[in-house]
Amino acid sequence: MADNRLDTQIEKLTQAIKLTQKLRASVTKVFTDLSDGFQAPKGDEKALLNKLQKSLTAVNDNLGDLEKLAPNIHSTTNIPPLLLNSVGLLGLDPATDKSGITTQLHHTHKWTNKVHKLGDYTAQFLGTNQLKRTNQGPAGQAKRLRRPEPTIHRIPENINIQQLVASVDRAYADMSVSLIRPMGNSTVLQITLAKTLKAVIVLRGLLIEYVSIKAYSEDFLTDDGRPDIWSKSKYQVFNKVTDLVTAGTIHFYHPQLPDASLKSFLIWLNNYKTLFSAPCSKCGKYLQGFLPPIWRDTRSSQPLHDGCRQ
Amino acid sequence: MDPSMVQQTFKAAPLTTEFFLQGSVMENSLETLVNRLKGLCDNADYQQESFQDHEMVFHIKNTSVPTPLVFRVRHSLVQTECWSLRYLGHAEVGDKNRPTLVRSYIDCPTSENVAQFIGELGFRMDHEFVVKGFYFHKGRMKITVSKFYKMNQPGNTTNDTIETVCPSYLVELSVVTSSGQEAVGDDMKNFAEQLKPLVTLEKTDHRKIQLAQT
Amino acid sequence: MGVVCVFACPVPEGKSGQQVVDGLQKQVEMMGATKSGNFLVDCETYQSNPQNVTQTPQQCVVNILHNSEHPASCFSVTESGQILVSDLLFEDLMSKLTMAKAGRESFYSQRKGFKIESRGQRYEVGDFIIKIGSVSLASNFRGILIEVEYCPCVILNECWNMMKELLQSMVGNSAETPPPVLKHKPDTVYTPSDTILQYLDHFNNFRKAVSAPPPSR
Amino acid sequence: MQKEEKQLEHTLESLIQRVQDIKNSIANLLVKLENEYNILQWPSVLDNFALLSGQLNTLGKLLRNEKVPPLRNSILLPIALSGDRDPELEKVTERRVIAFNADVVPHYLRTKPEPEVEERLQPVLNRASSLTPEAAQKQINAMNKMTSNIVDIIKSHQETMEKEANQKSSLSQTSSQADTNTLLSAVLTGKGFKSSGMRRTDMAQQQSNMQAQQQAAQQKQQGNAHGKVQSSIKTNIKQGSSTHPYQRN
Repeated sequence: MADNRLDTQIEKLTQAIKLTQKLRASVTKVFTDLSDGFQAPKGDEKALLNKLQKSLTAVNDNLGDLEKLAPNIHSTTNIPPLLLNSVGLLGLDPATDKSGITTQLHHTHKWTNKVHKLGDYTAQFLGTNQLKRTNQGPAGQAKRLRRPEPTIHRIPENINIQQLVASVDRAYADMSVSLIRPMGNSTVLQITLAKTLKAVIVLRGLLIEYVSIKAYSEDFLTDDGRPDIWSKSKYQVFNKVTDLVTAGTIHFYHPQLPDASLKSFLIWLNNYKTLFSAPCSKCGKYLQGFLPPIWRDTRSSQPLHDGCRQ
Repeated sequence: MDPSMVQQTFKAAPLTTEFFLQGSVMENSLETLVNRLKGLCDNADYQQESFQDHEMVFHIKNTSVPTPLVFRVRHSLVQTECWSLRYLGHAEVGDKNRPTLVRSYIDCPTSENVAQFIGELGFRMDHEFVVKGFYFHKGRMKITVSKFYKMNQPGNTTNDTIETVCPSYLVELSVVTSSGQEAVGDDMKNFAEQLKPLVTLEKTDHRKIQLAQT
Repeated sequence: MGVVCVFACPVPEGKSGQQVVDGLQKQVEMMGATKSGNFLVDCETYQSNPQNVTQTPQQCVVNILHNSEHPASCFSVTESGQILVSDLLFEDLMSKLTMAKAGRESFYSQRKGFKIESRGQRYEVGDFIIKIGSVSLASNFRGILIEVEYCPCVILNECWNMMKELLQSMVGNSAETPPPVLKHKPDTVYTPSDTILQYLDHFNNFRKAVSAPPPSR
Repeated sequence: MQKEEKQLEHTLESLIQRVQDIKNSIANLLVKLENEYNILQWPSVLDNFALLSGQLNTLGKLLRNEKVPPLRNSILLPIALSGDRDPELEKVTERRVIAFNADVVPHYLRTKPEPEVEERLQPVLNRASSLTPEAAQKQINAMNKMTSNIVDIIKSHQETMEKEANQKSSLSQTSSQADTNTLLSAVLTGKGFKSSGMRRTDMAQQQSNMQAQQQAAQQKQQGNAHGKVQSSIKTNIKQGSSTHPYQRN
């Protein structure tokens, strides 16, 4: 419908342009004839006048044609903006300088360029680093592919998770780790660290999926005594620690050595037994914003306030 | 809620009056009684609730009057963290129209050091025993069917050192409420009627028993 | 329920107790604490009538305390420090002991003019609870007690240094060492009874201060 | 003639009376079913049906009575049909029939069942007539046999139930006042709980053993003869209460 209208419109416009050109041509002819003079034999004024009259009537006809067509052509300003997209509005704005659109467009353009550039850098870095959750062995190592790579979701036969947990449990006297399998295959580690905190770790295979940390005085039960690992701790400090430890799980992630990653995470978690008793290694104080040093450095295990990390 | 308000409400209506009826059932009819109670009481669809308690009776004596003041320490042998200190007043028989016995009754849950504590207050243990049985409730009525055991070694509540005092089971029907709520007596009377002739729950005059036994 | 430390706040010469309390409240509010109601810890004392209790020739004293943090509980403490946590009904049992009956004198009686209480505003900030209470003995002002509780922790020694940082900003050097009542159990799990023992210790000190020299004002 | 007319009138009157009775009881039942269906007891419904069947019986008796002239011989003729409201008829029929017109007359003066009823009745009659008397007799016999079997089963159940009930009533001794007193005195004064010395404990144990034996023997007796139970329990209680003489202060 709109297209149809547009087509007829365009047709009329081109016709009008053609007529205008014709008119211009005939007018030009009149003027050139008049200025150049008529190369006609003398005394033949009558013939000259006839010629001029002919040209003028041609001009007159052309003008009449154009005027006949003119009312059929709508003014461009009346064409709905839809037909010209929003760009159409740009041209119609009488005060382009006031709207500041040009500067905004310029900014946008620069910004998009920047994003592209940064995206390139990221792609390069990601291409070289192994931070991928699923391990795709390099194509060249066809020999090793025959033996299935230990993936983090599927526990390989040579790693016994029970033994792993038991060894951690034995190694640290003040950390009791117990393993429960509430729904068959999924694994939940329940950890009590000294008399400081209690933690629940949900594993899929050997991959740490979820960590929740609560106070020693709290438990992972609902009011009516059913297990509930999803609820938050009552205390600010343990909610922050939960967030930080969840971040820690990603730091310790290692696709080739899933057991080592779990073990080193647990060893790191053991540092939290001094949550309340150790001062910040940077500012030397105990409290910052009514919270103890709630971060343990992943390398040095030094206690730090959340605000002293950077 | 304002803490002082909580204290107020806890103090406002102390449930310290017990309306009760007593009777006994012989061992061979216990099963019939338990089945009937299961049918009559509210907790029918659950496993019947049983209990095993160790009760220590403490006396505090006075030079002027020989009758001692008696406090009872009860301790569950199943849930070992449950201790309570109880005071039972003298049972009033009242006139004939009153359907039940009435006594003042204070049952106060406490921490586990209650025995040592009242020892320091001047109480001395008079005797102790073990009681095992079943517990039912219907509305606010409580029915206990309990067997009493004598302890042959002081402080030892294991099964091989205790022996029964009487082959029958004591049946008690009671409601603990604030004083002056005599209406519960009629409910209890009606309930007791339904247990007849298996068990006769009645107002037994405690003074007569005490006189007869001492 | 966490670790609680109670300290007395000195009232300097030339200042009224109310002024000091106002100053402390302002200070706590500056720290960002929000008001969360009132609190009350009260203590009544009973003593035995030795001639009436045949088993104990010497006099026994029982203090009965309530803490608004545990509104349904009643704490009873003997002189040896034996503390009984019980339902509020324990008061009814106590009234059986104080009741004279049928020619018998009562086993225990209440000490007159010995009712002491700490009452005031309760604040919360982070995981801390701060209570500023003014102590009154038989409705006379006797001093100020500040209670700080760190809820997430249950071992005194672990969080003592943190609490010290907070406490010293309010009561100064009197919070150099943990409260003396808690010295014997620095590594065990903290219980509400320990709070009561601290209050009782402070209450006894206030009472002694009254009976010995004239009260400082 | 006069006499016969009188008799007919009398009969009609009593017939109307009986039918009125039946109508009333049906109305009662319907009201009950409609208004009290949620609290209605089955026995009371049965009572209503019994009443109805009794009334139907008396109606039948009345019709069979010798004094009643054969009504079959009388003829009922609609004399006049009219489309107008007839207040008298309206009153008599309790507003059920307003006018005696051509619409209602065929229904009310009908002497045969409705065509649908006839249709359904016909196959049954056909089947009945097609059955040979021997086959019918066979079926009747089988039916009788089954019924008598069921009656036997019900009767034997009734007997066992009655027996049990009798047994229960004979086991009336389920509690004893003496035991109640022993238990209460133990709870109230601690009698029986205070042990005093090894020797006495031994004695008590022996006695309790004896008691247990007696208990067992007594239970055996109970199994055999119910009549003796009462006496044996009594003796047992006497012994039971006399086993602790040393504990009296």
